[in-house]
Amino acid sequence: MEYSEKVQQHFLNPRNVGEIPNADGIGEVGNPQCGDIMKIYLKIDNDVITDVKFKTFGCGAAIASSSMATELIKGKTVEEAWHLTNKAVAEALDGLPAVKMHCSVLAEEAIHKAINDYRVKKGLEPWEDKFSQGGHDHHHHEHEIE
Amino acid sequence: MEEKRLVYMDHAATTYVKPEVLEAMLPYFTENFGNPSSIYTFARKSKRAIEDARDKVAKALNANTDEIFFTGGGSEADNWAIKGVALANREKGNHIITTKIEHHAVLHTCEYLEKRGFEVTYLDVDENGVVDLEQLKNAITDKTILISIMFANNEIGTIQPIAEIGKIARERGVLFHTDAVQAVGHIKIDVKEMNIDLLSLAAHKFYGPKGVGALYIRKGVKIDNLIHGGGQERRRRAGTENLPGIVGLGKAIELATQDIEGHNAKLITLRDRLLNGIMDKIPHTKLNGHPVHRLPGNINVSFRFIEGESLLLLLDQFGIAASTGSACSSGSLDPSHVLLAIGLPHEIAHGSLRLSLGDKNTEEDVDYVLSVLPNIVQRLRDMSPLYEDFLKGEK
Amino acid sequence: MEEKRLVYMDHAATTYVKPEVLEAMLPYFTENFGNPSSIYTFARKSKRAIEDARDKVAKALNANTDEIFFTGGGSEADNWAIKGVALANREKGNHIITTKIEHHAVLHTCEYLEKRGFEVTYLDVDENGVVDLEQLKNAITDKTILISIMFANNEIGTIQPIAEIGKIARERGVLFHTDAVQAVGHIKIDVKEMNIDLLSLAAHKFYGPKGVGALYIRKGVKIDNLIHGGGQERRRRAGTENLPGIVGLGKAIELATQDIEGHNAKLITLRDRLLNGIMDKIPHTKLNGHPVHRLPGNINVSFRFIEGESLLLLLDQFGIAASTGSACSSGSLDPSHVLLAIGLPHEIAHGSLRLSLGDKNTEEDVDYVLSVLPNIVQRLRDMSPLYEDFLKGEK
Ligand SMILES: Cc1ncc(COP(=O)(O)O)c(C=O)c1O
Ligand SMILES: Cc1ncc(COP(=O)(O)O)c(C=O)c1O
Ligand code: FES
Ligand code: FES
Repeated sequence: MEYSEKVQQHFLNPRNVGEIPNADGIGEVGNPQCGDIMKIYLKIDNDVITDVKFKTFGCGAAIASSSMATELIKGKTVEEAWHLTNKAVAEALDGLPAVKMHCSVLAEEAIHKAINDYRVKKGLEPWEDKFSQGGHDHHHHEHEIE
Repeated sequence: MEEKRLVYMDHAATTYVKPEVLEAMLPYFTENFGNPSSIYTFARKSKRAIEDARDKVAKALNANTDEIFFTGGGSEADNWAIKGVALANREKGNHIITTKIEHHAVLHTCEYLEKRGFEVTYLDVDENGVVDLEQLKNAITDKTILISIMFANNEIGTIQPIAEIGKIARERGVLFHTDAVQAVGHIKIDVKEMNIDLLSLAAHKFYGPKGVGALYIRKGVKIDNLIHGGGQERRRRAGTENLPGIVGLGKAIELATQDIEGHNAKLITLRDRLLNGIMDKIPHTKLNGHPVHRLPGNINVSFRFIEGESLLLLLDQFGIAASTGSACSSGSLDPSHVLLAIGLPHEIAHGSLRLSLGDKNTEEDVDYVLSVLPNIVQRLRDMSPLYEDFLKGEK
Repeated sequence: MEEKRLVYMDHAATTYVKPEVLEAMLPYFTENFGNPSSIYTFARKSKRAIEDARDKVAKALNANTDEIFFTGGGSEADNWAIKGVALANREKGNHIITTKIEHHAVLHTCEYLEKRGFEVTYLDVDENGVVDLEQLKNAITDKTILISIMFANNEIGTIQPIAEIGKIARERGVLFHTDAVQAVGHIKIDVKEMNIDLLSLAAHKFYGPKGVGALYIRKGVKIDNLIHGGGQERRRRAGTENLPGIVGLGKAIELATQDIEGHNAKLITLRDRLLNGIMDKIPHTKLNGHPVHRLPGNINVSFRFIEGESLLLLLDQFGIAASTGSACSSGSLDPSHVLLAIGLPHEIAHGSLRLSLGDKNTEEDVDYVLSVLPNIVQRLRDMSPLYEDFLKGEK
C-alpha cells in the first residue's frame, strides 16, 4: 500500500483544518471504534459555501480526503457540494489504495451530514442519500503487526 | 538529494543482519555451496557448517544438538509445532490451549485446526498482558494435548511466566510449545529448566537473516512432519538446507546470547530514557504491556485522541521508523487483537505506537525522537475532533 | 596443502550462487533490511524489491505477477501445492494422480495424504521414464482433484510431455501441478500455453540461493494455506519474507531464462562430449533416461558390476563431485525408486552415476573426467565378484 504524491501533500499540509465558531452546518460521521471520525463545519451564504473547516481522527487517507474534499466544495453551491462523490475525492487525490477507499466515503458522508444539518436548521427537508440506509462500508481485513 | 536521517526503531519487526553474521554467511553462497546431503569431500564443509550452527542454537537454549531442526522461519516453526503435535497426538485428545495475544502464526494455525475438529481454548490476559496461571490450570482437561503460549509478546513486549507454565504443563503431562520468536537472543532461555517441549525462533529478530528459523523439539515428543520429502533434518523437515541462512542463524544466536545481561542493561537504559521522556512530555499517554516484565527494547504507548497510521506517516517524514497497532495501518476494521485483549478501548488501541530499540540506537536517536514526537502528537491532536471534544469537556 | 582440483558435476543437487545474483542480494542484508510489510519509506525498497522479483518470475513462466508466491524452497512448494489443493477440494473428490518417479517431496506428501483418506494413483513410466498418456487418461475418475507430474526428473533427466498432460487435465477439469524444480531456468516454460495450474520451483537449481522457492498458482485455483499466520504473499503464505533470497531468486531466474536455447546448445555439446566419451570408453554401460527428451546438463548411466557409492568415493579422490542412485549412498535398502520405475534390475540401479553439468564446466573438465572415470570403473570391476562371474560366463 502506497499513497500518491497528492495524498501525501494533503496529509502533510492539510488545508482547512479547524473549526468554524458559528457554523451554519456541522456534520460528524464515523466512530472512534472504527478509528475514524470526521467533522465538517460549513459557513454558507446564499446557498454558497463560503468557508469550510474540518477535524479528523483517522489515517493518512482520511486526513488527506478531508483536506481535498473541503477544498473541492469551497465556493461551491450547496447543491454542487451535495453531488461530490467519494470517488471524485479519491480521483482528485490521484487515487487511494483499495483498502483506503472507505476513508474517502467518510468525507462524502460528513459533507452530506453537514448540508442536511444546515437544511434542517433552515427548516428544509433533509436530502436523502445512500448513507441514510446503512453505515459506511468498511473493508474487513485483519490487523497485522510483525 | 541528501539522504534523510534514519532512526530505525522497529527492531521487533525485523533487524538488519550484523556484518559479522553476513561475513560468516558469505563463503556459503559461491564457494562452499555443496549440498549437505552429498557424500563427496566438497560438500562436507556444508554439512559441518550446518552441524556447527545446530550446536550453537542448542547451546543458546540449553538443548541437545539433535533436538534442533532448522525451518524457513518463525511462522513455519509455529505451524509445524502446533499442527505437527496436534495431528500426531490426535488419538490422545483434540484440545489445545493458547492465549488471545499470540502472533497470527499461532492464532491462525489454531483457527485452522478448529475447522479440522480440534478444540482450542484462548486464554485471557490481564491488563499487563500476562496469562492467569489459575485459568490455565483450570483449562486443562484429559483431552488437552498441547499448550502453546508465547515467550514474549511482539507488540506490547510482555514476558510470560514461562517456567511456571512449563512446570504446570509437565505436571499435567501436556506438551508445552512456546513461540519464542521475540525472546530468543533477548532473554535468557533454558528449555530444560523451563520444561519447554517445543520452541520456535526466527533469525531475523536477533540480527540474523530473514527466511530461516528453527524449532526445538524435545527428544521423545511425538510430532508429524509439516514439510514432507527428502531426508534432511534427520527426516523431520524436508528440503535442501538454506546453508548460508543456517550459518547466519548460528552466528547470530551465538553473538546475541554471549552476554545477554550486559547487553540488555545498555538497551534498557536507552529505552527508559525514551519512555520517560515520552511520558514526561506527552500528556494523555498510556504505557501498554507489563511495566517490568517486558522485552528490553520494547516501548508500546497509546496517545489518546489520535490514530496510529497518521502518526507513523508523520514520524516517517522525520526518518523515524516505527509501528502501530492501529487498524488503519493495515486497512482492517479492528485494531490489534493484543491491545484489545489487554482491555484497551478501540480508540485508545488505535492511537498506539510501538518503538522497538536495537543495537545501533544511540542516545542521540532517543533525544531526536523526543524532540520530534511531542510536536507530531500535538499536531494530530489539533486536528482531532476527539481532542476538541475532550478540551470542551474539560472547560 | 595444495587444493585438489574440483570438477563439480552435481548441479542437479544444487548450484553455486552466481556472483551477479549474490551482488543483487547483498544490499538487502545489512542496508535495505526493512520488513516489506512496514509502511515507512525505508521499508518501501524492500517491498519493491520483492515485487520486482515476482515480476521476473512471472515473466519467466508467462504467468501473471499475482500468481507467484514465494516459499522456503522447492519442497515447501510441492507440499503446499499438493496438500493445499487436496484439502481445499476435498468435497469434490479424494483422488490424486501422480507418477512413480516423482521427487520425494511429492511422493511422501502423497503417501501422507493416503493416511488421511486420500487415494493416490502412481502412474508407471516407460523404460525412458516417460508417463503413458493413455494410462493417465484412464486413471482420471470423477473423484480426481489433482494431477501432479514433474516437469523433468532430477535423476534421469527425462522431460515429460507437459503440454499434452496439461491439455488432458484441463479438458477433464482436473487441476494440474508440475514439480518444475529441475526444469525452471533450463527448459522453456509457458504455464498458459501448457495449461499448468500450479508449478513449483527452487532457486538453488538455477544459480540462485538455497532456502527460497516459489509456487505458481493460477488465478482461481482453490488451495488451502500450508503456513498460516501473517498476511504476507497476499495472505497465502505467512512469514516475514526472505528478502535477499527472493531478490536472488528473481535475479537468477532472469539470468537463467534470458537465453535458454543458446545456453543449452553449449551445455548439450559439452554433455554429449562427455556422454559419448563414457559410452566409447567404458563397456557394459547403459544410459538411463530419455535419449533425447532430457535435461541439457544431465547424464545418468549405469555401469554394470559395480556399486555407485564406491564409485563416488573414488571419483571424489580425484576431485569429481557427482551423485548416484545407489541405495548404499543413502544407507537405505533399495536403490532409487526412479531407476526401479524405469525397469532397471536392482544391481544395475546400484551401479548408476549421475553427472549433471553446469555453467562453469569446461571441455577440460569433461576430458579430465574421461581420463579418470574409465580407470575407476575398471578398478571397481576388478574387485567385483559379479564381474568375475560375467567374465567366466563369457568364456
Ligand atoms: C524434482 C525436485 N523436486 C523437488 C525438490 C526439492 O527442492 P528443495 O530441496 O529445494 O526443497 C528437488 C531438489 O531437491 C527436485 O530435484
Ligand atoms: C512472536 C512472533 N511469532 C512469530 C513470528 C513470525 O516469524 P516470521 O515472520 O519470521 O515467520 C513473529 C514475527 O514476525 C513474531 O513476532
Ligand atoms: S481512518 Fe482508518 S483506514 Fe482511514
Ligand atoms: S554395500 Fe554397504 S551400504 Fe550397500
